[in-house]
Amino acid sequence: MFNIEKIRADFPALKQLINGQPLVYLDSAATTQKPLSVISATEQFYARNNANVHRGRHTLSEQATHAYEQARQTVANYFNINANELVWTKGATEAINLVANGLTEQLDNDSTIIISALEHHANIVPWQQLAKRTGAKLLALPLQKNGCFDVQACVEFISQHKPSVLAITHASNALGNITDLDPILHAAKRHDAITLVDGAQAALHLQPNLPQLGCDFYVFSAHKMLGPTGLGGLYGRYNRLNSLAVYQTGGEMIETVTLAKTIFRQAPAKFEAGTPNIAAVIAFAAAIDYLTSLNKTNVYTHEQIIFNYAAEKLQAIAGITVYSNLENNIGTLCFNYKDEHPFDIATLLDGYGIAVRSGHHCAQPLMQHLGINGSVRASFAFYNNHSDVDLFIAALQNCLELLD
Amino acid sequence: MFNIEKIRADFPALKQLINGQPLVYLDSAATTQKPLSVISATEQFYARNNANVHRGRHTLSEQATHAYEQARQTVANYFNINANELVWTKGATEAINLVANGLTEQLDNDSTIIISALEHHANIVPWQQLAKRTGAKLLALPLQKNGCFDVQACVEFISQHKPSVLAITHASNALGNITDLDPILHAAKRHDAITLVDGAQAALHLQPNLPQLGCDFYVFSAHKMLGPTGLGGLYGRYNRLNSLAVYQTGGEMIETVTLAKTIFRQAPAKFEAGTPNIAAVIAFAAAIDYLTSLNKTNVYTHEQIIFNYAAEKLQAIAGITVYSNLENNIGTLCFNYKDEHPFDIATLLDGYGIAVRSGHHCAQPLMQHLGINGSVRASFAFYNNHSDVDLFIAALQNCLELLD
Amino acid sequence: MIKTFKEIALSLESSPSWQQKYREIMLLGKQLPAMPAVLKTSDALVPGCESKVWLYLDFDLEENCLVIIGDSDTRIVKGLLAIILSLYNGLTPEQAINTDAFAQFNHLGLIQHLSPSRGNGIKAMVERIQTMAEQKN
Amino acid sequence: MIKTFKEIALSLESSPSWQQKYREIMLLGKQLPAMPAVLKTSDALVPGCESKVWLYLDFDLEENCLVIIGDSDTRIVKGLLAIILSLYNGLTPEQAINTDAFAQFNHLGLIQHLSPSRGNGIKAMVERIQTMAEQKN
Ligand SMILES: Cc1ncc(COP(=O)(O)O)c(C=O)c1O
Ligand SMILES: Cc1ncc(COP(=O)(O)O)c(C=O)c1O
Repeated sequence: MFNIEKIRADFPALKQLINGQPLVYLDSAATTQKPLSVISATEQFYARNNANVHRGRHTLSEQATHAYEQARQTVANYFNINANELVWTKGATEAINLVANGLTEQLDNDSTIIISALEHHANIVPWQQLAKRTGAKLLALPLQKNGCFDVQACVEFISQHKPSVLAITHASNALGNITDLDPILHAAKRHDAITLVDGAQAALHLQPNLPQLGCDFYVFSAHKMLGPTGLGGLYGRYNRLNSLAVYQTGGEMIETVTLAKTIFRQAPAKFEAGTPNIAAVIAFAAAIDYLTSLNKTNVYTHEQIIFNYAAEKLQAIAGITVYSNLENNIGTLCFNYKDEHPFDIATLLDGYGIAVRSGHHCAQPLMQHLGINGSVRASFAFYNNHSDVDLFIAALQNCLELLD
Repeated sequence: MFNIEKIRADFPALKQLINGQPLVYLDSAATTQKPLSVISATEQFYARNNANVHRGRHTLSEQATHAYEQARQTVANYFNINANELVWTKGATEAINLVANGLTEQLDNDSTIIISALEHHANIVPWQQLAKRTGAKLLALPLQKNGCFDVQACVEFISQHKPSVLAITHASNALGNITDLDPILHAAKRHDAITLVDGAQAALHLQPNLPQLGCDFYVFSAHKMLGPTGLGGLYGRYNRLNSLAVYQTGGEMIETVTLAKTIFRQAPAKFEAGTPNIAAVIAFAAAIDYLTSLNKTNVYTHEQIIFNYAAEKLQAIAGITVYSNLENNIGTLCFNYKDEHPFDIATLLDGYGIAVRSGHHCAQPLMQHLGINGSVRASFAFYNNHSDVDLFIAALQNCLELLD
Repeated sequence: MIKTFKEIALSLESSPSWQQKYREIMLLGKQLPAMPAVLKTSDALVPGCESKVWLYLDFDLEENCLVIIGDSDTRIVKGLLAIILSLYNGLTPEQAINTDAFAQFNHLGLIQHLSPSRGNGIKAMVERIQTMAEQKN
Repeated sequence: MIKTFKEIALSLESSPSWQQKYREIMLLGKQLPAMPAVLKTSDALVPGCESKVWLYLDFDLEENCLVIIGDSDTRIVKGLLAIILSLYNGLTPEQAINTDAFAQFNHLGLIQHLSPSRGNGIKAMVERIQTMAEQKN
């Protein structure tokens, strides 16, 4: 059974008043709240086991190393991958940069890179830079007017342009729309494209089985998955991963150094220069343990119930335009009210203790595609409940009255 | 007054038993222990203020943004620099990589980069890579046999080779030796070299006044300064900093994005792609607050007393070779015993609860220079006391007996 | 009719709720005269804000006073802008230097809007005005 | 004289202190026959260890048994290596597969030395031996 009140009690930040009213946190797409087990794993590490990893013969260092490498296994299990196919980065953004940088030598001005206008800037700009460095062409997949992929057209587009690289999001951070990846990745594979899936938004909600998904690379951020800030991950099919050029250089990632020449280690080590974010890695394993202790189906079902409940109530308000696709969605509502500026709506909602986001959501090309400057975004996670929705809708109605 | 027992009480990790004996932590050069205020700042953030920064109109996000930017000011004050001259990175290693990468367009095969054999791998390999990319020459400053710089020879070497870039450590991580930077940086400046100082080891012990030091760039890691893992910083004189090419790209660091073209922000924002390590930044400010709450002179004096006490006792043991320069040292003792392997000594010391490091300390060129494969390293911080030294020396003597 | 700062303060102070306060602020924004499109240059745009905020600063040499024109595409920021204008418009540089927007916003219970973390550009605006006042003084 | 694993276990169990245990281990290392220099190839070197550890694995077809030769530049790892050799040397592949070094090290109170985080290569060594045993079985 899914006991939502018991779960909410695990998240201390949810139990607070904002402007004198109970916090309604609808900004999980920006960053999720953290369960107690994550907070205390961090605390325990610093208060007891704190030491640097990999190079110490003393007990603290061995304990830290052990916990650190165990954590890699825990997270690898979550995605059903091998621990040596998982590289720690500082976030999804760095993970994409690592791949885009590491492919420089593998592309030239005959190559094509395909992305989409739906992407977060983190999955656009590194590819623009790669295209600039190599002379490769950068193209965007066809999107329908509403921001949904036209899957059939995408497949044809891929067959036509035969990309060397395809980078695409698993779920849109602005809209919450889940991408129908299967046919798109299949088409890319038929042309031997290297595929990267941006899982920053989806990794929490969809608990993806990566070998089954079949992409070459998958990136995520711990802070969007109940984990700490400053940590992300890159999954890469081992050979693809190991074939990337080194990214940052320094300690930990080298085998031997002389002033004349350096020999690097094999993946994942070769991509992990410098002291890692040890505390965050260990706390992230606690987050994944927490997540897997919950029944995956129950979590997803609850999220969808809350999302659908909110979507229905939101759509019933006259003057509201919803941009999200409500069919296949991780739980994000992207909307505007008449011609009102999203900034005003978000600011007024904050007066009621409702935390939503406004703006372009780091997805300016999508905003341009939708013909808007920005939107309000309410994003849900499994720790939201019906009361959150009720408070949100009631507050929103009050705000809209203020504006009218 | 400097009350060492009161200070030790602020560091919970110091109060534990290892193998049934009180922990003697002599591995602060690898990573320092954390005061309670840092641990609780982290906890408070996650339990209460957790939100993403910069793009939220709601109270939590504003509080987080405010604390985050305040922290930048706090750390900038510590180094006597402007907040906009401080870039957050994931560590000293990333900071050096950021600079080395950002200088690519500014060098060519007529350029010379000067480093030294004393450097940590993090301050060697990124420059090797830069030399490889640009065709620049990579040279090393003259070192005396004992690993100390021959300052007069260095100055001449610089005048002779007129480097475009000079990268040098403020203090050696293997030996603890403090570099006599003034004449070296002056010489570099006379030839308009861009100068980077690796402060990973020195930033805690020497609390450097960076404008006075006069380098263009200075890098450090929070975890070696009482702060959390996964965070570091890059100071850059504003014009020099802003003239570096962008490094990672993605959210936060852009002004506008279209699929065709991206416009980047100005420094420091342009170097901070993606969600930052918010919790770590805020906790690091707590670390700096803790550090500045102690009297700088008293801290340094205490460290030197403990260091000298340990150095004296260590040198008195027959068969011990000390490689560190004891005159100008941040508090690190690098040594070997006869032909014994440092691994054996460190492993046996661990039985007594003594945490030291063994190996090449990510400084293989220095080890080659000293003609050794590795060493034992005992590194001190202001939270060590006389009893730590006594326990260390007594345990060491027992270990050496076991080996003889 | 543009209200004086005194009048604004009075009506904000007598607002029975935060909602009413915001209503007043937005009303002030509505009453702000439109900014001529030619003045909405990229130089006038305050950078780094979610809302678009334009600020045109000029100096009337004859009258020795600041001329400030501003606009925003959001109602709340435009209202806050109106308060800033009521504080500074037409002041001599010396008077402007002696006007403490922070203290006044604090007094009105609006200090949080002057935080740079709000991303609304109000703080940047005050700084621009103060810089000009100092240059002209 | 090379001790059998039984003899080793006996002397380690009767060690009155951890110091004595390490003394025994280092003694075992000393008694290990030197590894011929020609066998110390880069292939034989176990990667990623702070100490240098060499492992030479061969298979005696006639006797159907594993031939293991090893060395290390540190005393402690060399001693641990001697224990591993005493466990596996001369076993048939089947016997080797049925030998659980983890259980034995645990029994001897040395399990922490089999942690990969020790960086001593002992665990990697056991894995190499087991892999060969499975291939030859
Ligand atoms: C002198 C020096 N430079 C650079 C580094 C790299 O620091 P980090 O591993 O925190 O990136 C270290 C620490 O290991 C160091 O001691
Ligand atoms: C879809 C998507 N991709 C990438 C990112 C970048 O993640 P981060 O900022 O944690 O690096 C985000 C989050 O902002 C996102 O939602």
